[in-house]
Amino acid sequence: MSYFQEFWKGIWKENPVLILMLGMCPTLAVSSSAKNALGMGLATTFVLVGSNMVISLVRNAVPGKVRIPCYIVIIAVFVTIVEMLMAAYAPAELNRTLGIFIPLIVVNCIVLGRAEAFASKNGVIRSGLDGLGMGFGFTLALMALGAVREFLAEGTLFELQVVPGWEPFMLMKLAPGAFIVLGFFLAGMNLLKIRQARREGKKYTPPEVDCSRCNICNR
Amino acid sequence: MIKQLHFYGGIHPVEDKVAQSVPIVEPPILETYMVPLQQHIGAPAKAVVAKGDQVKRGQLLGEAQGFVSAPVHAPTSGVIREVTTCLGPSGAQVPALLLASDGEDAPADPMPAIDWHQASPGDLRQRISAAGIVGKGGAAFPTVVKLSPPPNKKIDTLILNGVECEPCLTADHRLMLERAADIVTGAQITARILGAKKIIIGIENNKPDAIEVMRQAGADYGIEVCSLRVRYPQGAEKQLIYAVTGRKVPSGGLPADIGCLVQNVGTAAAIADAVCLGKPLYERVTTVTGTPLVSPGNWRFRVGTTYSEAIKLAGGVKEDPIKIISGGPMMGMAVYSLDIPIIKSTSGILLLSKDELTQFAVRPCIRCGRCNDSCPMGMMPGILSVQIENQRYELAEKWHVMDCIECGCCAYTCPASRPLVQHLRRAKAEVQAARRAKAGK
Amino acid sequence: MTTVILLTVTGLVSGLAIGIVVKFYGTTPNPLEEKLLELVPGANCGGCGFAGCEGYAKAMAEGSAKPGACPLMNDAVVQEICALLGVESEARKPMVAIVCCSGDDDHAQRMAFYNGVNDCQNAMLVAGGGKGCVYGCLGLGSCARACPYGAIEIRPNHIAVVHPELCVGCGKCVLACPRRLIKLTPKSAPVHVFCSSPERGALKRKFCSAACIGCRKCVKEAGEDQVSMNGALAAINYDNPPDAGVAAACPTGALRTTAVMESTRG
Amino acid sequence: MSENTIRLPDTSKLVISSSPHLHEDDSVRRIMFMVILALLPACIAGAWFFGPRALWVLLVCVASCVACEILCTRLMGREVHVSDGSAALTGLLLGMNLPVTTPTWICVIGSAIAIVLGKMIYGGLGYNPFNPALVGRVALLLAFPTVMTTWIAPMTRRLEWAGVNSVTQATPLGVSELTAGTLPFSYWDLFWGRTGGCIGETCVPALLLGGIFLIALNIIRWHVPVFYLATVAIITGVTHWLAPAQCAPPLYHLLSGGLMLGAFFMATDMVTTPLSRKGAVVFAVGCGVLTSVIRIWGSYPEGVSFSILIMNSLTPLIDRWTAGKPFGTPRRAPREVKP
Repeated sequence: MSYFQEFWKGIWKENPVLILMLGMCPTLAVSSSAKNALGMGLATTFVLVGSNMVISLVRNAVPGKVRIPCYIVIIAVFVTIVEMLMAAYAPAELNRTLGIFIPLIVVNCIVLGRAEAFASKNGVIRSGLDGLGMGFGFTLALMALGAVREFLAEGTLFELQVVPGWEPFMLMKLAPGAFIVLGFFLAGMNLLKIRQARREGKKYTPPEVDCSRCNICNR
Repeated sequence: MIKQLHFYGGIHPVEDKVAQSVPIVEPPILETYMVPLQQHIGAPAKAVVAKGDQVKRGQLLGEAQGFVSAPVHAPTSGVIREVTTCLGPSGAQVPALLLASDGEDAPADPMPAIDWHQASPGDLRQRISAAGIVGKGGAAFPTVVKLSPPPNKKIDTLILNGVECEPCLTADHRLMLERAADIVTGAQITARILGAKKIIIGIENNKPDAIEVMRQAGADYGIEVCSLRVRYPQGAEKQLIYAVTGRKVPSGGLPADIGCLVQNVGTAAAIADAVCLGKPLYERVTTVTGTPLVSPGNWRFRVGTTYSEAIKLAGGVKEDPIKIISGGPMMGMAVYSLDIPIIKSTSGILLLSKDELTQFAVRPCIRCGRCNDSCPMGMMPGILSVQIENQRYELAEKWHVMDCIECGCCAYTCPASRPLVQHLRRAKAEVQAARRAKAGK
Repeated sequence: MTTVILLTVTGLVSGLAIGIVVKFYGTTPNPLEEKLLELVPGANCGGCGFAGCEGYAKAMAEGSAKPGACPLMNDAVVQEICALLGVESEARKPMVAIVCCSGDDDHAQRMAFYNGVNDCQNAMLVAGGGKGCVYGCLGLGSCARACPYGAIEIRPNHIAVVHPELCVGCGKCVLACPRRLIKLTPKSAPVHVFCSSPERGALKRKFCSAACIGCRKCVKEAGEDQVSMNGALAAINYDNPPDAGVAAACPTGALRTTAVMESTRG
Repeated sequence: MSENTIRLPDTSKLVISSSPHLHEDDSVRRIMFMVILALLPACIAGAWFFGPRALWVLLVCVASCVACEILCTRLMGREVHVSDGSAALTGLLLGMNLPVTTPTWICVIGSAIAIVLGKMIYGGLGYNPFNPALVGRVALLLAFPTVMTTWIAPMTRRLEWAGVNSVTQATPLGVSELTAGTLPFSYWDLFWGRTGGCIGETCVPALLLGGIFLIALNIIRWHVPVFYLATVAIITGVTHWLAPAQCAPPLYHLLSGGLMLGAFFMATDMVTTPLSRKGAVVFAVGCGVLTSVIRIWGSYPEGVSFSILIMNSLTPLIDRWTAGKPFGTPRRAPREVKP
């Protein structure tokens, strides 16, 4: 796999949010506006690249049994750095809205997941590119979610009024809006996958999740 | 009169008992009879005659195979033309004998009559077994098995089932009117075999004439008649016992567990015939009814009469029926051929015309809860059917699917016309198979 | 400076704690089982008779299952597993399911309209489903729903047809068919008898124009050791199957090479 | 009758199906249309009090619900069963839960949410865990709080034509929160519906008429409205007796807000409420408790929709708890021994 593919897979084929379904907590929480999403995405990207590269460096020195504590310490270091950097340079308002979600990157599934699944098995450059791709994939997905939600809620994009006289659609700003928009995004991804599979002449069956075939509630 | 209790649920369909004032008629001897060797639940009988054999009326044609089985006797005299198979009401091919009648209807030597007041219960049981008597209510369970409860279960009450809660059917009603004395004798014989102290006859109060006749017939022998409210399924075993005695058959148990035994009035009459006259069971009273028929009525058919002959006796049809049902409209089986013979358990032949057709639909349950309210067993057919649609049979077992008596109340009331009974029957079969597999391991 | 000391001390204490736990409670996973788990297909079809691929891998690691039991694995993977386990590999015969009935709506008579749950096993509860031949395919798709690979198609004229290129021979459909019409046969066999009714030929003819009528023409064509008669039903000897040419001898089309029957024949 | 005139049935067109072969003359469609029929008096009352625009709101909601259902079933590749009337009923109920001033496009959004997110994504009729109309209403309430809580006084819309501007007015419950102790509306006004509120919720006699009609037809259980209203009456009664300044008298609570509409038409929705009678009682009492709690101590003046939605989510549990023991199970069953 070429270096470019290593980078690119995180953006589309293995997008952490839309395909791997990782890091749902910040995805749902901070995608209320495109700006928040961008801030969160960049912070995560920084942590991902840094931790992936360092973990890849030390991967042969760390014994398998204590790898998770080691990874966590490394990730925590980068999160602390990014937290301090943001406190120093980021707009105060952005910092306030992101709040607890920056320290929480420590336990973000994407970061630990890439460390475990990729950085611990691959070289430094590949790990770095993987982290960069995953980070950008995360950022883009978050921004797309954030942009849609912000637009539907306020009629704005990055706080610029796009449609004047928009009646505020508060639902999209609230938690249900995050779930609903994410749900439609995932449905769209499934649709794309089905189309693609059909074009290639393969049979694609989406996972069978349909309330009419399930009665878990009556267990 | 006994104070009767009301069971929970149930329905009240249109009664439609058009043939209740038509007396039982003896049909003429036919040219051929197709006598199936399996007319009961359990192992089929084994033929003891071969092709070309000359037989007489009441002669043994097939002997019982094992304990849960019953022998089969010749309905008339004639020649066995063929040993073959025929279509049964369940849609399966069953072994059968084609009997060509010689028109003489010569009787075989009858079994000696027994003085039942003196005879031992063992002798009486043996006679009932030899006469091939099976439950005439519909399930056709060999009567002798029912009359041999385990020794640790004492039966103190015999209940005769004259309820006939199925709409349209009138065979038991006519039988009670015309053969009350024999029914009483049969009941007493049964009570003697079991050592039961008390005999109660349960009859729905839409048959006041039958209640009156039975009360008079039974008065001298201390037999009580219980007039029951008209509510389907009043004639179901567990509901009937509850209504007349207030006892509840435990879930998964048998009436013998609470000291009761329920017997159809027709079976009682057959027992009286077998014991007092030595006559084996080869005929039964069957109602042939339905709106497409010219003249519905009740006939004492010989076993082996095909449905087409029965419909001919009822004057044929005015219009083509859309459904032919063996049994009553609530629990009977739909059949698709007129070559099916009447057997010992055929309580009725019912023809439905197009506008009476129930069209089942595979539409979702809207959870209205009507099945819940109408289920006489207190189950939740709606939830069960959804579970069964998803093949969650182990879950259905937990939700008591095995308690279902297949009375059909749930499907009758379902506004979404879901085939609930079919779902439940499927689940019962699956659960039974799973249990057998478990027991086999 | 405080930061460095604090982190060092924390690291030392945590490391010690982990070390103690490893020392006293550590378990070693079975590496063989993990390797096998990577090799098994992961479809969890149950064709091997174990609870999913994981159960199969575990059983193989314990030595209680043979590497050839999985219908999905290709020979290369089986060889690999055999090498891993250090056992001789056995020659496998790939199997494929066939539906032994030709009685679609064009050929077989339906006696009544069935109204109820769309499932063969449910239809069997209602007067046997209403098909004239009580041994014939009901075409309501119990087998198709049971197939984990989507290899069974219910044709528009109500008959189940197995697509051999998709079928892996797991045998789930065999159990699902209430009329026991589906058989597992060697993939190499070119012709099959697409009829299962043991009735006399004349009786079969009454309901189905594509039934095996027991005319013995195929037996004459191929010889007793390749096709034999089982009552009124021809039976292929799958240990020594006849070649495709014998199908031309069948007057009704019950003996043929392809699962799908051309409707022109009726 | 001679032999050759006897006609035997033609067996080629026979139908076979499982027993029973009789069926009650009832269908889902009939049930749905009966409920719609029962709602009509309240709709007419709404149109009378709030002007003809009320009819427009109702019409838009019904039409867009039906359109959404058709679209969804098409997309899902299923048979379209819109003629069973369930989508129309959802639309009607949603419309009755909106203020008469709701803009048309908000009605459409609400209907889309109700049908798509409230019903079809769960698998369609029969599988939705929440009452779709209430899902739509609550979503709109959260999304457009100002629009959804702007009420006009009844009868003023009709005066608009005569050149008088419509007057905004708080709902009885909103008022009682603000100036507790003195009742701003007479009971008589509340009963007839001469107060601000949603289109279909103010006129109590019309709702009662429809509810009793449904109970008489055995389409809804009487247990639900009776226990629901009784619970609210008891809790508000006790609270009013203890702290009259905090809580309006029980009758005021019963007659105001969406309680009547909720008790007769929302809490009795078949799909989302428990199956058994016992379960229905538990459900109704739960709704009553939640409604009273939200009304008295919650930050929202009205709690009917929220309480019914919360109880909807408990329906499977209630079903399980109240599942009847089959006939013949001893009252106190011995502890089940697990094999």
